[in-house]
Amino acid sequence: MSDGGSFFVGAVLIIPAVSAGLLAVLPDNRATARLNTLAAFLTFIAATVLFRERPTPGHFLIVDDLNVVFIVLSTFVGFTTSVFSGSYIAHELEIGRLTPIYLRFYHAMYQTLMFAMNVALLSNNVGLMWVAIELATLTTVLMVGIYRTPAALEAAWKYFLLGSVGIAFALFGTILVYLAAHAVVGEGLDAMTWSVLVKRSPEFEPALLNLAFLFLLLGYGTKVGLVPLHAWLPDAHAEGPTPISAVLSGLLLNVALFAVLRFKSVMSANPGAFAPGPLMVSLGLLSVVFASFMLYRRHDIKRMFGYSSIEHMGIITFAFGMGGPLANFAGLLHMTLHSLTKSGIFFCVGNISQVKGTQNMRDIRGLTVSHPVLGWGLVLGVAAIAGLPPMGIFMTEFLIVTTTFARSPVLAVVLGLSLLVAFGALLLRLNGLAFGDPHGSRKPVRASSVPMFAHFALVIAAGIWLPAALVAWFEHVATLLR
Amino acid sequence: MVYAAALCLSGAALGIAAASLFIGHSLLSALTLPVGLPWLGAHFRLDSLAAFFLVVVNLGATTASIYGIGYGRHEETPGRVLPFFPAFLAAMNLVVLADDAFTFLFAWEFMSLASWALVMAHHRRAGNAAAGYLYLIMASFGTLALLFAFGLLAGPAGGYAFQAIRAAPPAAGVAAVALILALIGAGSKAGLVPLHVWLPLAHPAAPSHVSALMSGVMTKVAVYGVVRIVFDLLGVPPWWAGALVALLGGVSAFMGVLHALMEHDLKRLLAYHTVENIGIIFIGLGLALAFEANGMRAAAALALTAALFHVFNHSVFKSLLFFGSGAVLTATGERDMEHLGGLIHRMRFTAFAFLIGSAAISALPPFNGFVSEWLTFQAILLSPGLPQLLLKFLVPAIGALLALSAALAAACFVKAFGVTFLGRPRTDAARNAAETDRWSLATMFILGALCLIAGILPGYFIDALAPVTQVLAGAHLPGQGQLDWLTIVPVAQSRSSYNGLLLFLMIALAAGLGAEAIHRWASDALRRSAPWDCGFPDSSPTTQYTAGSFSQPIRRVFGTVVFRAREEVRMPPPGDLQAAQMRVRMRDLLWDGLYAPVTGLVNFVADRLNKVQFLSIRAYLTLVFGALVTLLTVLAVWH
Amino acid sequence: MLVSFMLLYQDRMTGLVNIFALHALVVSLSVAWQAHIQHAPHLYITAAIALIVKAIIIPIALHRIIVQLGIHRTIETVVGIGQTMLAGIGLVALSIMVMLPITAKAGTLTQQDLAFALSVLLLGLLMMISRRNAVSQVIGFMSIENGLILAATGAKGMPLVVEISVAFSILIALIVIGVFLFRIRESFDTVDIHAMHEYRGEQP
Amino acid sequence: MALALSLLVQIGQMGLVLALAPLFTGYVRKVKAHLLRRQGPPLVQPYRELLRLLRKDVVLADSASWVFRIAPYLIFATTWVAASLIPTFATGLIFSYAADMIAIVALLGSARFMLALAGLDVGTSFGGIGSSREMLIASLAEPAMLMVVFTLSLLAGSTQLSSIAASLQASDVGLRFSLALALIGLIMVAIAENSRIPVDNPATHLELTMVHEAMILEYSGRHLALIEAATSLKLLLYVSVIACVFFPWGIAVSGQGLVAYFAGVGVYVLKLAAAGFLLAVFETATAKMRVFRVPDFLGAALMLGFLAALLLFVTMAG
Repeated sequence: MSDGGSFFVGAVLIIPAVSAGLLAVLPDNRATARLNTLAAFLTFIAATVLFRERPTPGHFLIVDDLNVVFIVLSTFVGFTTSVFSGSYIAHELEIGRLTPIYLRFYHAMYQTLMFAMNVALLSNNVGLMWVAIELATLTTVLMVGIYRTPAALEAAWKYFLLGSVGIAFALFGTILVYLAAHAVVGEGLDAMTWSVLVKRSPEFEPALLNLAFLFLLLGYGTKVGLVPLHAWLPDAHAEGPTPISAVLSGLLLNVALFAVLRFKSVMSANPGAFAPGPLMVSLGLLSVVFASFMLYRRHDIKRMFGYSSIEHMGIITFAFGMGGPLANFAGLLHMTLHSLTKSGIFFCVGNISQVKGTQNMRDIRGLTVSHPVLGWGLVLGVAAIAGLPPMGIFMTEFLIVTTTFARSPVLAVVLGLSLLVAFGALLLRLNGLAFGDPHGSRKPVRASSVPMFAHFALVIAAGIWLPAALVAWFEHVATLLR
Repeated sequence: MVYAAALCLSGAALGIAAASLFIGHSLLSALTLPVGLPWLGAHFRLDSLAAFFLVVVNLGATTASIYGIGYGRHEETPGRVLPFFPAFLAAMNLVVLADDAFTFLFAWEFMSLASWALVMAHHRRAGNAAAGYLYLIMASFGTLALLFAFGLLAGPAGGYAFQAIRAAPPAAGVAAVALILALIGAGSKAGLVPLHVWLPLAHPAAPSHVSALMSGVMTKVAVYGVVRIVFDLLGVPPWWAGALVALLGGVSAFMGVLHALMEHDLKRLLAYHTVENIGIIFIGLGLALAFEANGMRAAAALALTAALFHVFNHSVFKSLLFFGSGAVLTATGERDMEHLGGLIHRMRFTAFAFLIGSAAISALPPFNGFVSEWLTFQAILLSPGLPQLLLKFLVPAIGALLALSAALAAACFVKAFGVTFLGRPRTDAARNAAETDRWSLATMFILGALCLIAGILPGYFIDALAPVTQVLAGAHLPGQGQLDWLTIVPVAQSRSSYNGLLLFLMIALAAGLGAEAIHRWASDALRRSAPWDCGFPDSSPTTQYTAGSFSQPIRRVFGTVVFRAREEVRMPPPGDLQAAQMRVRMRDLLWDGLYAPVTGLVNFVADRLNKVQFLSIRAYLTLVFGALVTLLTVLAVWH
Repeated sequence: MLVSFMLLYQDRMTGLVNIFALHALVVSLSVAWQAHIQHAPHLYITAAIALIVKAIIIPIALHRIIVQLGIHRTIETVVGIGQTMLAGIGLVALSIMVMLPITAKAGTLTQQDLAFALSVLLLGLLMMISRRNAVSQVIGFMSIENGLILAATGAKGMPLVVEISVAFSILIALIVIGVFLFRIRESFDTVDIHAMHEYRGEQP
Repeated sequence: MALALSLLVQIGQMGLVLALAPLFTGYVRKVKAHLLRRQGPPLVQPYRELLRLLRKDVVLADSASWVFRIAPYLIFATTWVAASLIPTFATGLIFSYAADMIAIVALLGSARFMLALAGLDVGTSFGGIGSSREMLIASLAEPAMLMVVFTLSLLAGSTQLSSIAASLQASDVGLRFSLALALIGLIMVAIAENSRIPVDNPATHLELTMVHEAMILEYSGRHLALIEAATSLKLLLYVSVIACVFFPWGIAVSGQGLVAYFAGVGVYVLKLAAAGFLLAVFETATAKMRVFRVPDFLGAALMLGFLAALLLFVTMAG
């Protein structure tokens, strides 16, 4: 069974790599879009198999309870996003925002991104994970800058500088971890292997671990978009192609947070080191408060949802920082649901901005009248992201707030109130966008809204009924994260 | 047709609930579905309390569905109403049935969401979007408060099932905090002052049958939330809780009716009366809390009965009144009373039903509104037994507030009915109104009949409430149903008693006698002519008293203080023929004092923080750098 | 480390690049020294990479870019040299302070190396934020990478993964930066980052 | 047999109040006239007026609706019922438990509700003035009345008029400060409710000052007769409430036999005479006040009642 598993692991990694290469050379853009979708779909299939087939962890790759969920999730979102991006990019070609050559580049980069993220998730080696995340960063940088408008370039440049500084921090942290480990484990690959690190971490030098975690949190936290390291995120979301915004919010942030989690488990296994919880809690809370107020003055619809991503990443970090089985469970679930919801919202927003020909919310009005599907889709999405039932985020926020209030009321009150503030901003915008007299172009939607509603359907289902297997999984992981 | 389906379902639910209420032991003792929170599941339970509120909910739901069959035809955008109407009904039922914190809040917030969608149904009308916004924000605020409350009750381990919470009653301090949070949370939904501001905006914005549901039923669901948490989950309350609740109730009653008097939008007037009646209900609840805290079980049972009976009554006549206003709205397209008048000639049946509703809500015998207020008064008269001095001072004041608001309510409905239906039509819209459809009329008459029945046979209803109070207060009123002439005797025959049936019969008899005598011996000739009006020539309808002028004396008496009402009259110089002008300015001090600062603060902070969006890359790098350095220093110091 | 102070001190573009070359040279030498005392042959490769890429190729490339862009004028620093120096000294002190408690298990050599590496990293960052010019920011970034290499080689027997990744990152970085400078130049005829701010997404 | 007898007594009570009411009104007028050195109309004048009105036919305004036409009957009926539930000459009548004092107040409230609606019905400005002012007065008078009720029922431990009268008759209560406050408050309320001077003038049609008359301006014939009857009933009602509560002497207790009943009637009539005299004196002594001073007048009444109730609340032990 192990070899079967490793075969599928190979598939998960190789399919994107190969298809990236292919897409780089293939000229015809219709075909490439289809190929892109196909590759993503195959990857998804292969990933789902990993639920059953587990390869024995090697020095470089591992499949364990924690990451398999992320793998499946990211491949799924990758697949739906590719479906969406097919129609989206076609439209971009028509209106001439993109040229075929850039399109080819785009598809290649897309698959490279998939590849990088899968590697990062599957890697059993801190160094390898670092490399993968850097690769993912660079590809997204290039994609954000793809429109070559000054604003896009500026966003990409900002993203690149901040990102690479973060990456540098992360590397430094990684080295420190190695230093802490090799004194105990001895030199060589073992000192960089997850499974080993988690096992042996109690014997590590606490001081080194502290320093390392600090750098890692800042480094990968830049990717997660935690305030005050967030600056790149809103612009990158606003200026890049919408599918990329979806992937960014839905996946890349998760991957970075996943890295932080890995190190957190190493950290908290060590009695001497300081508890990582408070640090994460404070950063997360800061992000939530900041983002929720930043939502008010936004005019660019994509940038607004970028900030909402910051907010939710803050919530998740907060939850994991609080720790405890319930909070961890809520954090994991929230992570999953947020990436589904947010990418769904970005699908919707992408269609809207294409139909209306603008991203400025002042020029978008009365969508439920002019474009019922998009309008109600947006209403649904905002309701979901704001944590209203029956959508699943209600469950997670319920768990987080209640458990936190029982333990430290002040934090819970701050969190809850800023959630309310954020909701106020989103609803204010939604009122303008979805209701009132329609305004702007009424040309029909051509892009398919299937991916969007697929995501929302999943989110609603999760809110009402969670499959027992998944629950058991999450609970196991939650206890494992302690 | 959606409404028909909703009708059948809610009717069935009504039957079940009523059955389980009257049988006494519940039909659905406990049910757990594998949905909702994974390791918890969704618990449902139908005890007598839930059964009673289920009756209220589904009575409203049934009538609203019947009404909707007719009213729905006039709906311009049915696509925005039909999908959410059943969802709204279902959510309200779920709230009442839920037996664990998660399911409760899930249904609670879903109820808000569905009703918000219904409020936004006519999103193009000016102000509705703002109303919906305020509504959903306030609703979420309430839900947040309830989240905190349940977080306290459930504890970090997450014992969300009500069973678990009952099993481990919280410590006194925790209970106090949870109680206040629950009051904030459910009170904001019920429209308790000062959390009521959304209500008079949101309720009228919805289609009328939904307004009826929101005002008549959803607020009751909120009351249910309070009762469930405070009476059931928290154990024995502290006595000051009673004082607090009763005081809030009294203030709400008074403020609500004053606002209503100043209002001339028919539906908004009704919405403000919802605030008033919720206040009355909370007075009853507060008294019950105070009695229970002092171990006066019988008195607690009386107060609780009064409150719950008023819950039922208000849901009945408030739905009736909203249906009536909906009929007026469809007939004339007008909600502003100043543009109506004389409708009684064109819509006699609607007018009749509305008159019954007005009499009932003004607490006039022999209708049902009077009975529950009478019971509340009886409860107040029992309260000298309370030991706490604060209560001794507070309760009579609350009694005065209650009496005042009852009288003002009568004045308000003389205005509402008189200006809308009586007199002469003020606009063509009113002149050309036509009677509404049969379905609506049928609904209104059913409810009107209920008002009368509950008014003249209150004993049976009180007996039906006995199991509820037994569960909550540990006592119940003596059985009323078998007393001769169906008198109701809350405490003792010598102390106080009321017999609606007898009064009704005597009034009917007396009126009949008078009529008969006159018919027999006096002339019954009748001439029609122009009104005399002290010999003034027949003047145009615009010279009639309007809603504004009707309430002017009362505005001068109360409004100058409460609303800072200022009148300015501009008289043209003598001989000048232009019309004199009079303008009234009123300010809602509550809004200025409580809500404006909050919005101002949020905007202020948002503006300040917004500058961060426009920094240079170097500045962002500096942020990162600063974060790193600070953390490093922290680490260095930490060693 | 002194060299990185020189970097901070330097205010001429061309000079800056040259000093950076020197910086890279020093780093590669130290790496080689590490290789010698650790008897780790693969570190020589690292040293070689560092030497070739950083001390030779990149400076030349940067010179070309500078010439292309025609910026020989002095770099307007945001804060004066003096304060920058002071801040730098403070940073070094901080990094040593942070590293102090880690004498326990890891060898002293490693500790010093780490302290140096950390301070170089911080100084690089300081330089990035104290200069307003894209090229000098790139150089600051490079010096950060140098610090990383220092750290990496300071760590005994760290597998090749890291060097590969470092080199790889720097290559990519250079490419991307080149691309960007190129594009930036075709968008605005300066690499001064201030010029970008008119193009921000949404002005209030 | 006993049931029949008590029924008979009850009916007798109803008849009595109906018969006495106009007489009382006439009596008050007579006394006032005498005080003004006038001859004054004979005592039976009110009966004559009623009969005359009954014989005249009704002139109905075009814009009047059915509300306008049924209102008089309802007003008359409710007032009559309310009046007949008060122990005038005997306590513990068979139907007295049907409504306690709160209910009686509410009954009068219903009558007023209908009257105010009738005032608005025709759609003239005077009717509007009348109902608007009437509701203002009521909105203050009713709470004041209820406060008085509170006081009494706290003293007597009951809201049942019979029990109150009985327990005050037993006079273990003694003379209480709050009782005096309640009496004053009740009198003020009674004056306002019956639209007597100084609140209103029953004999004027000067439009700016009238309240009650403005509402019934459009009424004529039998309708007017009914309303007039109701008005006098109401006056009688208040007077007898005051009489039976504050001066409960000589009220027969049910089942004491006919002699006691007749004695009770006699005492009752005497009380009425005294009260009417006092009322007349008061009315001739004071002048009508402006409408917008009325709230202060009634506010004072409300305060008195509230004070009385509060005192009891605080002093009474659990």
